[in-house]
Amino acid sequence: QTGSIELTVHYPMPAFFKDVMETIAAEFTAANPGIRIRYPAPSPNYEEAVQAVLRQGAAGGLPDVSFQGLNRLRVLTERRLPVDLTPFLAREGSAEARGWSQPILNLSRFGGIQSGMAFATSNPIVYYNLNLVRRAGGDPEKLPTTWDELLALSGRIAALGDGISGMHFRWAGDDWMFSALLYGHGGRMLTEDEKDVAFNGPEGHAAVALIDRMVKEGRMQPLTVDAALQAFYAGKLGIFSGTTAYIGSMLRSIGPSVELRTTKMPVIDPVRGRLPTGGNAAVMLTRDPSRQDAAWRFIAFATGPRGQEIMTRGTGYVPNNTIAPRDERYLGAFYRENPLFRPAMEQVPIAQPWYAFPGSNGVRVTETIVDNLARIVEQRAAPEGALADMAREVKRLLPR
Amino acid sequence: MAGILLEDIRKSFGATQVLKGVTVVMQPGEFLSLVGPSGCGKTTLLRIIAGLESADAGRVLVGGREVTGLRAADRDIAMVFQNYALYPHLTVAENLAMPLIMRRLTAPQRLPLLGRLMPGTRARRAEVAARVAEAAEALRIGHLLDRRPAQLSGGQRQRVALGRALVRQPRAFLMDEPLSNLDAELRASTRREIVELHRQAGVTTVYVTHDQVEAMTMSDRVAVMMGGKLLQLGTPREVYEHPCDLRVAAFLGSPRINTLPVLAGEGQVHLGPLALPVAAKAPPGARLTLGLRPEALCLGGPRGLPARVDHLEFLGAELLLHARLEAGQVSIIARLPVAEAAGLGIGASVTLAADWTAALLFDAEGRRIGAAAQHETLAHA
Amino acid sequence: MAGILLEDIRKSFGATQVLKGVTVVMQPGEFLSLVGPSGCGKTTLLRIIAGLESADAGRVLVGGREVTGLRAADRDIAMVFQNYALYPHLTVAENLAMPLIMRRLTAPQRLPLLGRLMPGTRARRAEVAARVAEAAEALRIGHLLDRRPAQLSGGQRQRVALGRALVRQPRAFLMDEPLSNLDAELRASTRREIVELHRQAGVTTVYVTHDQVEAMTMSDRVAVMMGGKLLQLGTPREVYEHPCDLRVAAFLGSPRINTLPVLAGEGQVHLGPLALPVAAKAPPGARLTLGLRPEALCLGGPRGLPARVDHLEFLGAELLLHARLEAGQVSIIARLPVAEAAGLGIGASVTLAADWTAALLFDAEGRRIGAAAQHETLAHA
Amino acid sequence: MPDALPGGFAAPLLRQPAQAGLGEAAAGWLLAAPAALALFALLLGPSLMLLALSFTDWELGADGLRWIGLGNYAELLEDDSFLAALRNTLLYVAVVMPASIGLGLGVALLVEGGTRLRAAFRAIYFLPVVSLLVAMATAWQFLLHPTIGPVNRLLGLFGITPVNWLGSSDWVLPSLCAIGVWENLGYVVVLFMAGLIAIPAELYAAAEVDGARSGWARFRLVTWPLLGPTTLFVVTITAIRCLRVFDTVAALTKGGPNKASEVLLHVMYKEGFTYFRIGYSAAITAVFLAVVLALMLLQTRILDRRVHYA
Amino acid sequence: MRPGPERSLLADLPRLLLLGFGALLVLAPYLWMLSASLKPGGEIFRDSLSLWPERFHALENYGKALREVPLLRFLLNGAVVCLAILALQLLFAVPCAYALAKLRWCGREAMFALVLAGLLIPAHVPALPLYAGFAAAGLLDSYAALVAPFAISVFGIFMFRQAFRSLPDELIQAARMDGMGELGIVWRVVLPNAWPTATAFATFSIVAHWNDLFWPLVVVQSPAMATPALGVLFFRAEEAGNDVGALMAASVIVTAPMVAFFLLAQRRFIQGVATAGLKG
Ligand SMILES: Nc1ncnc2c1ncn2[C@@H]1O[C@H](COP(=O)(O)OP(=O)(O)OP(=O)(O)O)[C@@H](O)[C@H]1O
Ligand SMILES: Nc1ncnc2c1ncn2[C@@H]1O[C@H](COP(=O)(O)OP(=O)(O)OP(=O)(O)O)[C@@H](O)[C@H]1O
Ligand SMILES: [Mg+2]
Ligand SMILES: [Mg+2]
Repeated sequence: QTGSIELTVHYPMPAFFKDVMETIAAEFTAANPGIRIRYPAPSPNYEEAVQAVLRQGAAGGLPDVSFQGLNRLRVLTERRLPVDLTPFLAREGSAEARGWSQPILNLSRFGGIQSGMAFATSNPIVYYNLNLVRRAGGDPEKLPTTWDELLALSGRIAALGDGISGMHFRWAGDDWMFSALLYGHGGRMLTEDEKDVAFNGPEGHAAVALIDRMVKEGRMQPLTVDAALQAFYAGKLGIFSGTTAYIGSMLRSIGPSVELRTTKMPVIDPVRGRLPTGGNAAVMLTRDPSRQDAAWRFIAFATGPRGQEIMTRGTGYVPNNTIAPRDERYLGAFYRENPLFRPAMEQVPIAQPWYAFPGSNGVRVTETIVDNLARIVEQRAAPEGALADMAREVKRLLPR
Repeated sequence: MAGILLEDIRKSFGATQVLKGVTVVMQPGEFLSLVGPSGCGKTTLLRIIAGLESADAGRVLVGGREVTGLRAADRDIAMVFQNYALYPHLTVAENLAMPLIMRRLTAPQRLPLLGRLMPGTRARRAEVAARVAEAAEALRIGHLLDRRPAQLSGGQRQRVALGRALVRQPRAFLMDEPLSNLDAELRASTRREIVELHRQAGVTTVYVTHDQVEAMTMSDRVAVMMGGKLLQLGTPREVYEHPCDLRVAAFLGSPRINTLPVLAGEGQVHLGPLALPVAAKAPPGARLTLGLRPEALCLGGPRGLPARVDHLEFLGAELLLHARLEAGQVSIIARLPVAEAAGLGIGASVTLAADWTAALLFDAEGRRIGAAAQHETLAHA
Repeated sequence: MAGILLEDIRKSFGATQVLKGVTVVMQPGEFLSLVGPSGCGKTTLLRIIAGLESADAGRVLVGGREVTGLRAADRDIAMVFQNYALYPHLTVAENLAMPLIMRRLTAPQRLPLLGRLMPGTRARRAEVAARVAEAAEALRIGHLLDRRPAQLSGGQRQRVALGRALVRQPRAFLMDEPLSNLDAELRASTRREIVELHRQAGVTTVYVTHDQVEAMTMSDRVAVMMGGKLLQLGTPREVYEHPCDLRVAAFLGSPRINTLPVLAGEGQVHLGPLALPVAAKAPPGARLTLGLRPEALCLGGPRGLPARVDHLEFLGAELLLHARLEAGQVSIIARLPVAEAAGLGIGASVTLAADWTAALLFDAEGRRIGAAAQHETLAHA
Repeated sequence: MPDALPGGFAAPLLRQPAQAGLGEAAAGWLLAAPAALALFALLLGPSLMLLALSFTDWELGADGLRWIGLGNYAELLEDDSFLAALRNTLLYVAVVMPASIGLGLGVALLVEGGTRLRAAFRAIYFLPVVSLLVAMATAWQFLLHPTIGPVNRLLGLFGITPVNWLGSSDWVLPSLCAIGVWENLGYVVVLFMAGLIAIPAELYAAAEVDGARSGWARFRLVTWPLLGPTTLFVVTITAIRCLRVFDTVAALTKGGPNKASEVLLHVMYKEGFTYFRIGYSAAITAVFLAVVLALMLLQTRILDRRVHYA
Repeated sequence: MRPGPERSLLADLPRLLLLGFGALLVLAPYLWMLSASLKPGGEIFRDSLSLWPERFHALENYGKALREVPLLRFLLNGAVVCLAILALQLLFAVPCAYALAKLRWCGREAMFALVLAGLLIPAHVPALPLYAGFAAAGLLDSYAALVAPFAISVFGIFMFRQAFRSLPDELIQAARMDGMGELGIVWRVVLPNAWPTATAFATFSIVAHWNDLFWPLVVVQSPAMATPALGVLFFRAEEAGNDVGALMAASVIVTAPMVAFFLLAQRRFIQGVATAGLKG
């Protein structure tokens, strides 16, 4: 009875996803005649994307499906916009068999509902410029696996002079990379009941201490992210630590003096250590049952093995389907041939959702954390002091 | 053809009282010249008639209808501005056409492109263009039609300003020194043009000028204003020959009227030791002023007033002889044919004969009082 | 006191050739009037002398020194602008003081507040203020010193513009129709003021005017320009009585000179059937123009030219009689004393006697040719 | 387009014989009415609605809202972001406004002061006005880059140690100010050029004849006073543009590091559109508007008196 | 300043040098933008100051900019939207500015205060209620939604008011004598004599809306309605790094029409000296 339906699907960041989305739509329509996909104007970034949906939620005109940043899902869920996908998953039989493992599903579970289906995800990795590593006496084949090694290497690279910096850890912008350190130590942001901060425990102290050491031992400068990336492209930065999603633009933008290599984030706590996941998920917004069915089919296709293959090949994000990377029909060969993409893939098992703070002050909490990290990076405050301030201020922002 | 009635018009700018109650009745078709010293309120009065300035008190009637509260655009009066006020962004032709376009074309017809398609527009526009060409020819600015005001000389601008008023047939013309920047020849011809136009169309006209000749030759009546008041209103001849006030007498006539301080006597007046044959209607001994126009003097025989020549001014057609009367050491000017003064030099002694019938007497306040020459003329009549 | 030499000055605006080679030699201290029809390039010439406009070709010398490339500020010449060019944001007093402040105070002394503290500023400023008050008094604008130009009447603005030039003692004065907006009385007194000033200070002056009387009475010499060329340069009397060109003769004199088309004969010229007693230095039968000024005509006896009165214009002191000669149906104007014309009406038949010694003859190109009256005058000499 | 409404359009209403003063008043009202209506419908009305929200705790997408009186305003007083933004904004205005007006006037005078290359310079100095934010942000990031940026390298030639222009909390505000001057310069130059051209050339002639020999003297005597209306306008506009600084902050620094470059509108934007706390954001707007409106009225009152209109 | 003979090159040199130096500073970001649009990604961020690409990559960059998004369509949208906005703004602002500048009416002061208040309100403030209004009217994603909110320009009213105040009263009075109604005076006399201001305003208005991102982001839903600036934004991705070469190429394409427009408009600046028809 899907006579002829036109689904409206909204997505962000067209620079990356336009081709992908169009290929997916073409293949999907070929497989499901009668369902056509219409893409309204894409939002340039996640922020605009969630604003658009919230506005449309208030004023009308919501799309049927929207791809939303993982850290925005909670806000949407609290506004009760996403349709719970649990019943649709149940219809598919075993989710595991379709490649949607529980950790993957968990990335987009909020408030007890399946708010969306993770589509393109990323996790933090480390990028090296092997030329600088070599000049600083490092061994490209034995890149650091611990922060101690990494900081020492960074310090040596920075000592090369000539405007060369050692490392950049993408601490600014949001709390994602901070949470990488926190999770890496096995910590968590808030207590279980979300009533109090939990990042000021020993794990948190270790995390901020590490950042402090990056500055002191790794001689990290307080650069903006763009500045750090530009320096890396120019061959003036030895180590850059940030999301795997940069791979595409790295490959495009690095000059001949950069020999790129990626590694996993150094393991901190081998047992409890986790990493945060960035990226986006497909969210169903339509309340119309007949359209919901078609919408689910589209989401299932996009997050299924073929959809994920298209996505990964087109962007460099990590697939969110366990079948795709393993199966030779999909991405098996891709990962063999593209080692740069591998570290992110290998980290998927320890990836967990990027924590979204409850209540209306969520983004402000993030900002508070970044501001206090800035104090550490600029060496205007001792890590312990900054962490204490951070905890106090964040606590005030939590819903009471 | 509409008469204009001004009733007790008053106007102040801040603390300066510019018009202190001016009342004028103009007949339909009349040509009235408004003269007066600079700053006496002429322009202000015109602007009030035009509706550009609102009077503080008083009424303005045009053609019997009260227009005091009416907007300028609705009074259907044309005005030539003293400072031209041309549209800087329009060519001369467009400047001239504007008043016609605004009045002869309907609003839709005036639309830039669409208007051309409206029925009748073409004919009307042609009419306007013809009228403009005609006016431009008459004012000799036909060759300037495509220029903009910034590219014109002062006199050329003034003619455009004049043309803008003349192209149409309003209920009244107001002209504020429309010829002041023209050379003598052009001025004479333009004067004729205006007079001719007035004769044909008979439009009531108020004409501000400081040119004596214009006021005298063009107007049916002359109004003399001073210090915000109307001093005299009459035919050119009346105001020139029978001024009611010393100020009027002094203002009209160039060179200025000679004034002699005299004392009233019995059937004559006394200028120092001299007795002059003019009877004053005033108690003997009263201090009076005797006015005598320069053209009423000529070089005379033994019975003239003895004087010494100060200097001579050549005017082309005639001479001005500046002299100092021996009686009372008063300066006096005589206007003489050039030939008559041949051989006179500075410092020469002459006698000046006067036409005492033309003498005017004024009292201490400057008011005119009766005078009758005793027909005992000293020289030629 | 510096002579001015203009050498073959040429200037075009786009395609319009405005000055076509003007050469003038002025003596130090001379007062030169520049007259000519509107748009003939008078203002442009002044601006070139002042250094406000650069000539396309030619040289300007002031006081023997070449100033062609010099900036206006360095030429030390004062100018009265035809359109006033007052500083709209300054009061009358400040407008008047500006040229003095610019020249007498040093740059630091001119500073708004600090300047007051500089040594000598106070004295200099007092000097300036005194000079301004003096000039304002002479021009009768003393009571307007605190107003701004926008609050002045046309004539008042013109006097301020004049005052701005007169306050200082430059090497030369350039005045562009400085009295055109003044009434007769004020004009006469200002004229006297300027002449007096010139006599005392003897500053070389170029004076543009279209007022015949001004040109005649004030100037040492008169320059007549037409169509971008200098037609004649001479004393007032020379250019009036001995014009070298018909256009000069026609331009000077108001009313305009009468022109009669005549044919050269033997010792006389022929106007239609009439033989006039003027000998022309021209081959018999040549077509000539005879010019006769209106004042050279009077009502005459039986040997006068028979004519019919068209109309009469009253000028106050005299009358203009417009008539049509029976010979050749030519219009002619005579200037008569008012009394002489008493009793004449429109359409009346008169005879006009002429002073043939004053007659001027021009060839077909308008050039003056010799004439000698046969002393067989028809009426009074 | 302008001619689409010819003079006769409102004639039936305007032509009515009325008291002269009243006629002018009616015309004034009629001419201003469409603009006034549009102003209310499109700007003031919606803004007032939003301001009304400043007394609520409304969040975008939330189901309901609560009236909380002055709660939001009370919160402002202890909000570090807001206070830092207020301070930074005022600093920014105090630096950028005079600098861009002074420089802009200088540039306009120089450009109009001669004919050589005038058209080229007009175009060049106008360019910042057409700057596309995204592109310029990237360009500035690079130009001001602490290690590979041309600015630091040029300074390095003079032995100046590299400065972390956008990354250090000491330098970020000065850097933004410099970019602000760059942005506003084009506006100021274009406005002053339009003003300069409207000054009658005759007045310069008169000044020249009066002996204003130096360019400075002519500037003091003619240019500056006659530029009065333009200057008043430029001051007002530039002040407002500076007060409303937002784009560069959002694109380059996001207010960081540690609020060192936080400005009012950025806080307002973040609160409203990133945090969706519309009520709180509206309160910031209200304070912003109140302060600035008072300031502006004061300024125009004072300056308007001094300025001479022809 | 202006009168007098043209200066010699030598006398003009200080002026040219000063302006040239300033021009370099002003141009720097543009030079970089232009240069980046010609370079392959690997050359853009380099440790060298060379502006000229070693490998010429313009075709790829510009090709990508034109291929990835329908940039030409966006340019057309931009033109339509900007011109419509300008026309409406003039229609509303010019008569109002005239009334504020030259007519005496009670309420004038109040109106002016409102205008000043309007000047201070950033576009973000009324955006939400307006959005709700357009959504309710079903007008989202249309030219109307892109244009209507900017129909009134307080900036324009303010700017024109200042300009009109400097026009001589006589000019307006002459027009009244010629029989013009007040609206006629506005369009036929006052506006043409404020040409420099009008061009300046047109320039600002067009440039501002050409480059505006905020409102199009809010109301545009289908790519067919996107404006040029929005198109450029599609090449920027904060999360994943930018394709700088293509981004700059798109920026150049979008900026170029504005520069061309200004070059045309600036000739207007030179015309129209308001007082040329008057004396005194
Ligand atoms: N800027 C200009 N562009 C083009 N033509 C001009 C310009 N200025 C003056 N002209 C023309 O040059 C001629 C001479 O002008 P000028 O102002 O010198 O005349 P003038 O003798 O002073 O006339 P008037 O007695 O009317 O003031 C006129 O025909 C005028 O139209
Ligand atoms: N806007 C104004 N504010 C103050 N005073 C003014 C204003 N306009 C005119 N005046 C004064 O009013 C008086 C009359 O001015 P008006 O222009 O009517 O004189 P006028 O008779 O036309 O003189 P002129 O022959 O010199 O043109 C003058 O003294 C003038 O200074
Ligand atoms: Mg007047
Ligand atoms: Mg002239």
